[in-house]
Amino acid sequence: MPQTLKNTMTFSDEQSMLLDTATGFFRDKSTSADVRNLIDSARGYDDAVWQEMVALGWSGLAIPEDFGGSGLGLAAAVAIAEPMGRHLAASPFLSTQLFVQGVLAGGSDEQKGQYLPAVAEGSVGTVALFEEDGNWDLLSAQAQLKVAGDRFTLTGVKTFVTDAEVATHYLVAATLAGEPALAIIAESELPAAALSRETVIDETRRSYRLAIDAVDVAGTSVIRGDQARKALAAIRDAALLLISAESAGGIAGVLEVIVEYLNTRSAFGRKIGSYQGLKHPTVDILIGLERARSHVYHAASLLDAGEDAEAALRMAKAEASSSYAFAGDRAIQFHGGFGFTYECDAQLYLRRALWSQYAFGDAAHHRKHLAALLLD
Amino acid sequence: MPQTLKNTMTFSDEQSMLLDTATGFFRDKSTSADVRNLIDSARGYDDAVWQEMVALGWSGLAIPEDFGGSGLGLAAAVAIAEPMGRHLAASPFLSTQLFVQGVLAGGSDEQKGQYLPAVAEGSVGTVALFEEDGNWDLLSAQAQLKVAGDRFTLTGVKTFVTDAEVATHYLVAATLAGEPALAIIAESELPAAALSRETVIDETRRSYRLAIDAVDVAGTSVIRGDQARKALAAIRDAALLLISAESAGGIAGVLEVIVEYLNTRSAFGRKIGSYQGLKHPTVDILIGLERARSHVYHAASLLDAGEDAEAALRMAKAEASSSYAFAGDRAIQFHGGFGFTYECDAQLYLRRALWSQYAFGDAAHHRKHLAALLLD
Amino acid sequence: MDEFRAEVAAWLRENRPPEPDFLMPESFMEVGTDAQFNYLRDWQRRVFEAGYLGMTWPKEYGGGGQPQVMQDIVNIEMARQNVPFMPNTIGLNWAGPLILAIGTEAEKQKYIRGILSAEDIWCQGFSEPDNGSDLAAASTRAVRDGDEYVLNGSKIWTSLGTYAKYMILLARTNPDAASRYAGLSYFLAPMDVAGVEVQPIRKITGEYGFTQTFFRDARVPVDCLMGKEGEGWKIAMQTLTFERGASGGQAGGLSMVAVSAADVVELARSAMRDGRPAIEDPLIRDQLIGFLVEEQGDRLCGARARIPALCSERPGAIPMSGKLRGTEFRRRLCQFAISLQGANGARWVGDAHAYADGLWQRSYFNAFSATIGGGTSQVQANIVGERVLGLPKD
Amino acid sequence: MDEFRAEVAAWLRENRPPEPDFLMPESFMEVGTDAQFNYLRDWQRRVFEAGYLGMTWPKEYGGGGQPQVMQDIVNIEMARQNVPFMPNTIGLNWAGPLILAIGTEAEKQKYIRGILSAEDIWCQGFSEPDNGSDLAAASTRAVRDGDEYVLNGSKIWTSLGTYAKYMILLARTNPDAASRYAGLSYFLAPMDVAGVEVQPIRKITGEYGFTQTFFRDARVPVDCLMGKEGEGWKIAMQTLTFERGASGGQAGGLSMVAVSAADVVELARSAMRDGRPAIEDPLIRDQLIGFLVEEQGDRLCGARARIPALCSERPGAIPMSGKLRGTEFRRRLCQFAISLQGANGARWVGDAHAYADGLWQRSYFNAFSATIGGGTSQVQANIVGERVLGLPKD
Repeated sequence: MPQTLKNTMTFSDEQSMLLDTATGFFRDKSTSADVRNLIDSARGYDDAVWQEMVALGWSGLAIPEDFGGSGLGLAAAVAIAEPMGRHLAASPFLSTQLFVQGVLAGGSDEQKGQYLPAVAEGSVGTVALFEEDGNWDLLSAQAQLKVAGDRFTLTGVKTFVTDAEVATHYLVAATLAGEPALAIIAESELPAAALSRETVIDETRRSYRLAIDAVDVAGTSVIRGDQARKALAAIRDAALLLISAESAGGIAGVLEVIVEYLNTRSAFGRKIGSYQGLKHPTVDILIGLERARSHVYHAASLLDAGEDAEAALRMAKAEASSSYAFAGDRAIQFHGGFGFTYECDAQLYLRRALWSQYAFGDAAHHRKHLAALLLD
Repeated sequence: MPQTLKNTMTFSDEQSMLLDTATGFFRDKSTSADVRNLIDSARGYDDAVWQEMVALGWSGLAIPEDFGGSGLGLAAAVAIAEPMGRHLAASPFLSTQLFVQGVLAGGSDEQKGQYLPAVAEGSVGTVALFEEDGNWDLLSAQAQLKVAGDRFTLTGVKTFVTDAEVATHYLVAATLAGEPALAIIAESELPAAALSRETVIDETRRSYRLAIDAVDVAGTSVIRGDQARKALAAIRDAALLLISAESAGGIAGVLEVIVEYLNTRSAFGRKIGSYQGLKHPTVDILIGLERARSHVYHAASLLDAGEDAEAALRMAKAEASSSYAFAGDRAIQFHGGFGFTYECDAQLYLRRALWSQYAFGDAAHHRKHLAALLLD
Repeated sequence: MDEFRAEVAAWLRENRPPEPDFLMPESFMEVGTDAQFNYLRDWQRRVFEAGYLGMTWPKEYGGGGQPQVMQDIVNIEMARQNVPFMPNTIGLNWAGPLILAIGTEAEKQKYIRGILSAEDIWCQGFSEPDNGSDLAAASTRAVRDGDEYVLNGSKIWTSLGTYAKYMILLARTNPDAASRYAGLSYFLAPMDVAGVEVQPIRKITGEYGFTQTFFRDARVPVDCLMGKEGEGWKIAMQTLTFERGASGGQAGGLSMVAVSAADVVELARSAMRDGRPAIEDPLIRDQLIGFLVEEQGDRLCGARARIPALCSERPGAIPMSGKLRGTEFRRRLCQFAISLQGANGARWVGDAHAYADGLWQRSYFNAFSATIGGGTSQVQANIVGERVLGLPKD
Repeated sequence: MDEFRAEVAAWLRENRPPEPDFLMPESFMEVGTDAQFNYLRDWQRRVFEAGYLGMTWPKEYGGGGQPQVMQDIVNIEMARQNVPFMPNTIGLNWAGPLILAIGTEAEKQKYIRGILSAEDIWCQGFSEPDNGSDLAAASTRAVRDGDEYVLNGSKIWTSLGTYAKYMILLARTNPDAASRYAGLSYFLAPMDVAGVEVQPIRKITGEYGFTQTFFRDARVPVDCLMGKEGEGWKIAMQTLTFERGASGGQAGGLSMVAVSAADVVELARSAMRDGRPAIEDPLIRDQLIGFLVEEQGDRLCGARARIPALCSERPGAIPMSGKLRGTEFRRRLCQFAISLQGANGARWVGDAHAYADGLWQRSYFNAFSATIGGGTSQVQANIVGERVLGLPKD
């Protein structure tokens, strides 16, 4: 029932410092020129920057201290993701966080001990969830895990596997005896040519198709039953949170680009920002930004407090996705002719907005789930 | 399939002359002061004006010459309804046209001969279709016609019966042995207190509730089976056409009111119409008007040609309803403080827009039916 | 805190006034009859006497001297129990905070308690018939004559004009000032002097609520001047900040009938469309959730606004956009609520078979008073664009 | 008529060029490679030679001298069979109609046939880098020097700049004229003279198509001047009327890849959302119908515009709003088409598993060229508001 929606909003001094640090970090390390240079690189990100992030402890932010992390929790990762989105920064941070959350929520202690310390030290992990039908439901994998003695074989085609080329481990969603399951696959276990690069709308992303046929999986590398469901839910939660945070940052970034142009460019003898036809929709973008950020930090606060955050996360994703897509679209238009050129940064944001919208469910998808949660 | 949508558009010189005449007629006879005076009257319209309309042959416009009309057909009625809507004119024209179309499509030759000549001479007819649940489906009446020898009895509660107080005959939708049927009831057959006035959002309308219990109906006054289905379809078609035409006229009327104000009122040292925040949505209203009029005259052209017009009519209603509601809403806002007063004509249009939207199905309702027609 | 909440909840349950036999106004702007006014004034007095109003205001003037969180708890509980609102909105939210912020000790002593108890009703005199949202164009004159100012001119959209004892008034003391802003002054003007005439205005709903106030050689004492001559614009802008959702200062209590998306969800359960409860329609569900997400976003903006580290880039963004967001949301929500009702959407207040007595239709119409009054949404968007985003002026 | 339609349909079926092995541009504004250009130019020549282009234009210059209805039939049939568009859009739709309307006999003899046959490609030089939609601010100079004008400056958003033989050019002949409008002149300028340099511009899609044209002491003969010196603005406005949908004059043929709501309906049948064909989703269905109603409304506006009695109040309303309606519709339609694809909406042209090879994504991006070029939608809305509704200028 809608009445039970809370308005929890907590933000610790520690998180505040992290946000300040990360904001400065990405402003410096991810200029528009950096972003454009990386588009043409194979890896898509600057490894030196990534190593600095690792050195700052950000890759292990959400990993408990027992497993080599700093135990700040997933909410703290928002303070990294938001400025990353604002400055269109590329790194395997998000992919890795999703891997971490999956292992943390569903993995055994052995599995956690095996994979998480390496991640805290900079290894890249990723998740392979989606398939060709573009379905966002994480429990409907067609990929099959089959029992073969005390081992398993994994067969299937996964898509939108981000940063797969640089990952050392993959959490692959599959179906095992009709039930959801996850296999943890090491890079070394993949046959040659299992990965092929996909062409996606956001040129700052690296996305891969993973096609495997009867790859051998050790029993100790499988997560199944309720543990698999928990892991998938945790991955979804983390994805919704961090993509929404990135999107909120993206709205702030594109808003800055728009405002700068509206204050610079003149037409018909006046600065174009003085025309209400541009000014008022720009205010709508600001309002979308404020609402999106509020949803994001609220959802993070609930997760921090260990409370049920499903509705809050879906709301955050719905608001952030649609507001970002609107902002990106208007950014092109409001830049006029320049906005139509590859040279204008507006397109970088629009591309990322569309990527973010179609990752892990668009606004309409989440509203449908919210209707079931809140109206029935 | 959408490919089969036609773009037929015919408009005869006769229709063109009718439109000119009616435009001048209602401009003169239905000023803002007239409209406001009639709001406070019981009948809601000026009988002298109605008698002039009758004298001009407009009430019998769609009645074949054999039955005392001029046989111009329903499409010609659009040329009356559009300027009526523009000038917020009140008259039992619409109610009567729906009665006529029902009798024409479903009635026997005897019934036509009995009722239509009187209408052509000025008698008012109306239709009693809707019930308390607000369902727009004309085939789902809960009112019951029951056989009683070679006669029938009619029991039920109908609502939104327009102009009921002045009507001499009512076409009442009911269910007879599980099938749709219509009873033609004369004013004299109604028990006292069967009619009670409803308070509706459009103060220029007169709407009534009709509650009857076992009223006696002659077998010759019943339309049943396929004839009833045809009559109900014809009533729906006529209602969609004429309400859409009225709405298109209403958009034109309210647009004129808006443009006049935007060209007169100043704020912050400039005419308010110079601000894009008001200018651009006013252009959207114009575009809505152009699209709505085009849909209306196309649907009329199809009906004139005897072609299937269901999709065209539903499109016309969907477009006209939503564009009129938008125009009425913006009219209040754009008049600022004055717009919030009863004295400003904007409210007259907004009220009528809402009445029109919720009469015979709003835009979403018709889109749902169009989806079944065009997508399946 | 939980204990206090429970105490408040119990008090409200026991003391809420009985349902009136007249149509309740939706906000102080809709109070149009004596019965409505007396009912609401009595209610405000009881809430004040129970200690639930002006809880953060200084004790010496009648306030509670307590932290904001206590008032928040009261406000939330009032909204939850949907009790009547406080009619003295201008006093509680504008005049009171302003007097506490910049008034003299004498002014605080004179006005604050009467504001809280509803003994002294306040109204607002900013807009004029010819100037709409352009407040700086005010042409009502105030000419000093000995110990008095002589007022001439007219103000419009005066809510509670018939009942008010005082008006916060923006008038021109110097028509020859260097700028049109510099010639304005601000008055706490008594309404019960000769030469003040109040004329009711009929609204689009058909009801009354606003008035037009005429000043014809009305004389008010010089100590009604707030601040100095020529400071009127600055003080008026400060006053509007209270309205525009800036936090702090306001005395609490509801100021209008709360209309929430949850209410529309409930309507959707009972209202029928196409023969089925509206809530079963996938399109309606999608729109309902859209409204819930938007409303929750605005609510969370309120929570975030209290955490400076999360508002550091543009501290004005949330408070300055509050009116625009809130009033446009309400207008659209009410408009949508009508659409749930199928053919019955065409009914109006007074029809025996209208859903919720036609109140959604009335609420939609009344919603324009807030999208227009106190600066239209178009002017609000300019303000946010220019002051928060730094875009050039029109 | 039906016979003619059948004849056209048969000719198109037999003569349509084979599917190219490169990505087809969406309009003349997207032609970025030689392969694309040659393919389209060949196609235009064949259509012209078959007698299906410029059918209403006078026979003596290469046209068909036939009634508009014949050309309409051809256009409709071309759209129905989805054959490639005519690349010489500026010539067919702007320069050609203009020359026929106000050109000299010599100009008609010289230019019209080459426009139709695509022998002479035309481009447009109105916009400048610093002026965007504000064409009257043009600062490219044309200084008369004997029998020549010397051109200096730069034009931007020149489609087909690399291939064009002529440019319709707006340049300033008198910087000291009484108004900025009065100082402009209009040229039919050759592109193959010294001092004209063309530089490709990369678009948001990553492809090329537009160019920037630089004039550095480029000399053109004085008989390139159209009309008189100082008439440039008037002639440019007349040229834009052709673009803005005013009927009459244009040579026919498609000028871009048709994207219709029906195509999106087909996409909705195959694209999957949440594990089901998108067309089964009630929200998608509602939106699809919304687009169909809007598209059909615009189509019917075209039909109504031909009946003067139904356009008497504001004859300009339909033609003047055509660009605004059509280009914004296309942008929103393409944006919506992406949303049908679920997670696959994030793919791009070149991905092996993208729906329709990612063309909807590209079409969405390319749609901005039309909502921006030739006057942004915001400027278009001003034009409609001011010229059709008579609202005051900004």
